Amino acid sequence: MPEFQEKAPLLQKEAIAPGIFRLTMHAPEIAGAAHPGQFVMVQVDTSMDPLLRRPFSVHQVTSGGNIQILFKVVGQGTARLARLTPGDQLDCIGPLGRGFFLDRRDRLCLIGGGMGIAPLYFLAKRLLQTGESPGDDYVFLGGRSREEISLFAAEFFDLGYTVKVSTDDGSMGHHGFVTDLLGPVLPDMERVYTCGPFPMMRIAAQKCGQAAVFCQVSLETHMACGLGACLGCTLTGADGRYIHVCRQGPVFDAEEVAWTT
Amino acid sequence: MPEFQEKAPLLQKEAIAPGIFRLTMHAPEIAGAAHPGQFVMVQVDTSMDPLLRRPFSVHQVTSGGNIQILFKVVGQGTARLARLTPGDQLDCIGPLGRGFFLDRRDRLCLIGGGMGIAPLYFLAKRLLQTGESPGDDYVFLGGRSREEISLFAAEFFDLGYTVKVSTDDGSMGHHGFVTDLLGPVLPDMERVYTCGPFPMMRIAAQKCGQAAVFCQVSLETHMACGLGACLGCTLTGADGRYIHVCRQGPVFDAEEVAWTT
Amino acid sequence: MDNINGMDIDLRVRLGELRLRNPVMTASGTFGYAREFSQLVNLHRLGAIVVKGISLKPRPGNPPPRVVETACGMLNAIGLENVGVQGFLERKMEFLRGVNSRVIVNILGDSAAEYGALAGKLTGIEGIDALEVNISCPNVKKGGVAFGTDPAMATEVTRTVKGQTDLPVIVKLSPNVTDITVMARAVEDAGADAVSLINTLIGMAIDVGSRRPKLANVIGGLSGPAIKPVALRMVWQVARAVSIPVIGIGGIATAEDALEFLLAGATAIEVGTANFYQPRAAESIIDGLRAYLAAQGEDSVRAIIGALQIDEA
Amino acid sequence: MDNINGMDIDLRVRLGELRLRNPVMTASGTFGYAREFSQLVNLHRLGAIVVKGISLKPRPGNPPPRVVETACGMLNAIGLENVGVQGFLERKMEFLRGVNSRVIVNILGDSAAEYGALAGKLTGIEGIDALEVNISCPNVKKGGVAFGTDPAMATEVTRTVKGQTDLPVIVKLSPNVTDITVMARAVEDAGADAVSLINTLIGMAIDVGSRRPKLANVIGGLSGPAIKPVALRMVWQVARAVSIPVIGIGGIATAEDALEFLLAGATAIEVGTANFYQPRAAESIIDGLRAYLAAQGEDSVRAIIGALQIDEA
Ligand SMILES: Cc1cc2nc3c(=O)[nH]c(=O)nc-3n(C[C@H](O)[C@H](O)[C@H](O)COP(=O)(O)OP(=O)(O)OC[C@H]3O[C@@H](n4cnc5c(N)ncnc54)[C@H](O)[C@@H]3O)c2cc1C
Ligand SMILES: Cc1cc2nc3c(=O)[nH]c(=O)nc-3n(C[C@H](O)[C@H](O)[C@H](O)COP(=O)(O)OP(=O)(O)OC[C@H]3O[C@@H](n4cnc5c(N)ncnc54)[C@H](O)[C@@H]3O)c2cc1C
Ligand SMILES: Cc1cc2nc3c(=O)[nH]c(=O)nc-3n(C[C@H](O)[C@H](O)[C@H](O)COP(=O)(O)O)c2cc1C
Ligand SMILES: Cc1cc2nc3c(=O)[nH]c(=O)nc-3n(C[C@H](O)[C@H](O)[C@H](O)COP(=O)(O)O)c2cc1C
Ligand code: FES
Ligand code: FES
Repeated sequence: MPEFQEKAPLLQKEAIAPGIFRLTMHAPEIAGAAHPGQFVMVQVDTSMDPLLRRPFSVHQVTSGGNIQILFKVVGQGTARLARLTPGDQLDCIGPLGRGFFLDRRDRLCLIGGGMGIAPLYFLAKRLLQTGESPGDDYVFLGGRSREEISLFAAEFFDLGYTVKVSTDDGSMGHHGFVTDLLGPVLPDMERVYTCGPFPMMRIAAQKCGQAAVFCQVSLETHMACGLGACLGCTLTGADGRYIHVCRQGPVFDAEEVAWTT
Repeated sequence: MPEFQEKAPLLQKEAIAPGIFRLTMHAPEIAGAAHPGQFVMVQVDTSMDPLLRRPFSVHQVTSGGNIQILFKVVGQGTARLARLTPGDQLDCIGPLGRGFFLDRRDRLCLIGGGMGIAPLYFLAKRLLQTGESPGDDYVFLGGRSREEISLFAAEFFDLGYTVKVSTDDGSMGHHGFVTDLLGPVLPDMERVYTCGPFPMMRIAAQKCGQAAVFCQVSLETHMACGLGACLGCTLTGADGRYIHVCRQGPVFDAEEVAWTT
Repeated sequence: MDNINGMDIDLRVRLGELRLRNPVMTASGTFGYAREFSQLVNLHRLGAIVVKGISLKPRPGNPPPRVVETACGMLNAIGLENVGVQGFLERKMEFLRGVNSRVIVNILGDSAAEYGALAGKLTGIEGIDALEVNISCPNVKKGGVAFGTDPAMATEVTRTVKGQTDLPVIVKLSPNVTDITVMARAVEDAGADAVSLINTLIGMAIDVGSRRPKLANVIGGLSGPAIKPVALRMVWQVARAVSIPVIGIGGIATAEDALEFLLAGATAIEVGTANFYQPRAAESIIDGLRAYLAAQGEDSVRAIIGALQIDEA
Repeated sequence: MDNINGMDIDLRVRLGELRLRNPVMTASGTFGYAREFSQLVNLHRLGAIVVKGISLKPRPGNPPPRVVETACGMLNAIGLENVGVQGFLERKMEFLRGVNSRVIVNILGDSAAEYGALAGKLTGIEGIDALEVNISCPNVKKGGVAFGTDPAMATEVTRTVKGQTDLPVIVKLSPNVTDITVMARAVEDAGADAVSLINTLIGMAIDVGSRRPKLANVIGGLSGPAIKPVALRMVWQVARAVSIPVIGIGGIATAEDALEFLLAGATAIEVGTANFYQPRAAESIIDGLRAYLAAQGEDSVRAIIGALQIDEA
């Protein structure tokens, strides 16, 4: 699969909610090759501290060869990204990894928790290209508060999906876990895609397992290279062997993962 | 002597010539205590690379508690400073070191080479406060080209000094060394202040020595702390003993320095 | 004792007989004789101040350049410039006596006898609370091999110093060894009251334009955040190998850094290079320790010393 | 030979019998089996590719987390995960044979016999140009002390490997020793054709929130720009102590970094951690070396190897 390194000019920076940003970069080669669920390794600065690139899911590919990433400020790398201004350049490598399995159209449910929403929007858009209406497909979004989640709910809604929301503080939608929303609809689903905190994905995976619904998850782990070279990004697979998130994933079938860890 | 650490908001950034910038910061405590020839230690970034603060002469103290620094981009620290925008904060420690000796008014000559101009402007302004006209006092400025030097020539001229310029490329004033300008006027001088490249100051010091004119120089050396603690900033003194530039200087009487090194 | 959110937080620690009000000290050679920082730092808050290494005679130090910045660190080859023990007692102690903090004198010599003589001269002086013995210096008698890389030589220095003083003796270990626990055990057996580590790693930098070393001395000591992982590993190893208190040093700039060392088993820490770029580092570490303990529901810093949890494999 | 500004610049170097078109190699464990970088890097330009360390049997490696970022560096505890020598020959060599660069296989074992067996299996294979012997591994027979910290054990491994192969043998030295020149001389005497250094420094990091080590393995290897000053010092020391070629490794990311090592006496260099954050680092170093040599009026990279100038004191 093609991979590129591009010095991508930052076109737009959107402050979505406190500490949450969306960046639009011009990266035509990466944009042309990206598949939902793949990620980019972004160099946050020319300084050697922080040293390593940061992985971010491709949040969206827009016309004219642009890509978007959506992120939350959690440490020094994301803090630096948040300080960039349009015109700055971002050195990006991608698209990397194995994305979501998209061979055919089923009754779908996309479950995103926190920044796990990021790859799902790209997925949701690509699914539209199958030509079928997404009206019977669900998007469940979990976040801290209305402030954090409402824009995304509207955006998925605008694509035509049936959108439900949960928040930690009850300020919008269901007050509780986003996976609580899954129970009622699960019997009708053929496929679930999920990305978010590990415990959330574990619950989704378990529910899908019990209901025998095909489920794909997008995992996170610390990555030094994103290229399959450092062997640093391992997690434990269902068979007890190590899986390498950057090359074998980040998207895995739920049954490939050891959910105990 | 009082020293302060201030998080100084950047008020203004002027691009003087390619690679040369002037920053104005609001640092009322430092501004209130600074003396010409003293310097500030500036933290260029919150990153640990580059790690150390960078020393810059106080270029000017302006009303309202502001200080200015004038610098040329030569490495990663200055490159980062040049990327700041108004509103950013600069963590500054100062005023540090021993400045120019200013007890009384003589017939003066200020000689600045390159960024050595920086402390001389503050000196030139303070000298005006003695109340005497600077019309008989000289300011000699050396730079690479007209582009680099003309603004400063105008600014010293506006203060009332007799200004002469030399450039490396001959695009303005004398084509050659700024110290060449000293010969004709030296017999009339009582005091020479100089800051610039070491070889330039050496020539000035030698000429003054021969003419028995009191000469003060502002030295540069690598500094880790600027506070007299690391003992890293030594140069060799005239008596062969080490001098500590950050505390005993940066301004020295020319005869205190070993000009051979 | 301080009160945060209605909770008493006790930051006191003991290094043998030496009692500190908090575990945050400033490292030798990075804090001058404290006066250099008096305008910027509240010296009275510090757990202890370790002064620049003192020798019997004043030393001029190495020719310049003496310092060079490296990636997240710096190299220094100061060459142990100092005012000598007499100059120190005459010109520096008076100020230090006025500081309401512990004063630890770092000593260095070219022979065990020199170390002993220094210890003698610094004992019984009002205001000196402990000695820190820098054994990273070359032993001139043994052809310049550092005392800190040979257990027998380190033992001899420690014994000699202990014989000349009743002050608590901290031996400061060099990281430039294959197994630092061997050195730590040697000085423990020789009577050291505590060990501090690490001193600098030996490094080098070259100016490719001139093809010359960036330091006149060619090699120098690497310090700063770059070395923190190595320092932390060594502190962890030593804390498990000896029963005397361990003082952690190396790249500590924030409360989080300090906590890593305390969790690894250090009873106290020294802030070094960080003083240069953030003079208030030690003070903000003290504040940060307190905030951490409060958040973790601990009422004493002693509860977290060595509290690192390691899963059994 | 290339022509820049009308000048021929010769970048070729020799490591004993091994001839490289330029001195820029990629370090073991940081470049996979090269294929991982084939989309981003022009592999045919590299002086040599050193593949991930290979053992007799495949190894699963350590549990996660395995990597953690540090100030200007990173810690890794991969635990020598690899496909094993058979897997390597069956699944990785075909691609490597298609690359127009030298291929050096890094080997590791738990006993001298394992190293020897590996050397035997890798000899006479088309496309393998040399072996790099990683002696930083623990010797299971000697209670886990690393081969790389004991001159006698390093000698034994080197002799055994030399006895099993006619390929050039590079022995890769560990920096976690008191005097690396002792190790370098030992392996030189044992027949090594070259030495490469440094492997990682041992370090550690702690998560203060959970009070646990950040690496599941507790300790790991520190690499990246943070360690460059230590690596450069050791390369300089070793280059003066042995007469076989020295390969410099440690924090090299730019042409300037590479030049420091060449000036200090390295005949070639390996780019490690930099491959992770700047996959084209090796290529840009090749370009930068050429530009430097042209600017300095040198027509061969060999003119600057060991050309460091030191003023007499
Ligand atoms: C495949 C993949 C896709 C991702 N996509 C997104 C996304 O679309 N939006 C988003 O906000 N975040 C995403 N993340 C997480 C994101 O990479 C981290 O939040 C980010 O690296 C934190 O960097 P920092 O410097 O701000 O934090 P620090 O904590 O300072 O980082 C220190 C180190 O830890 C690593 N790290 C810290 N948190 C994580 C994490 N959760 N996962 C992996 N490594 C981590 C960093 O990469 C860095 O090496 C993704 C992670 C992976 C593996
Ligand atoms: C007392 C004093 C006053 C100064 N005033 C000014 C001024 O007003 N304007 C100005 O442009 N420059 C001034 N300088 C020089 C200025 O400090 C350096 O240009 C600057 O530190 C370079 O930093 P860098 O990161 O861009 O360069 P780098 O080369 O990347 O810096 C690497 C290291 O070398 C040190 N260094 C590099 N060049 C010098 C130098 N010439 N002198 C001292 N240390 C250096 C840096 O501080 C840093 O520690 C002054 C220096 C001193 C000592
Ligand atoms: C400029 C400088 C001077 C030093 N001088 C001494 C000294 O005189 N005696 C000593 O034992 N250690 C000395 N050290 C070592 C420090 O005390 C400390 O052990 C080392 O720098 C590691 O800590 P850090 O990374 O926090 O700086 C010096 C360090 C520096 C940077
Ligand atoms: C993730 C990782 C894996 C490594 N694996 C090996 C290995 O298998 N064999 C080996 O000899 N060295 C290995 N090394 C060490 C490197 O080859 C190199 O010696 C070290 O990282 C220092 O160079 P650097 O600072 O340029 O990375 C590894 C280093 C890293 C970071
Ligand atoms: S991140 Fe390096 S192998 Fe996956
Ligand atoms: S710069 Fe530290 S003593 Fe002068």
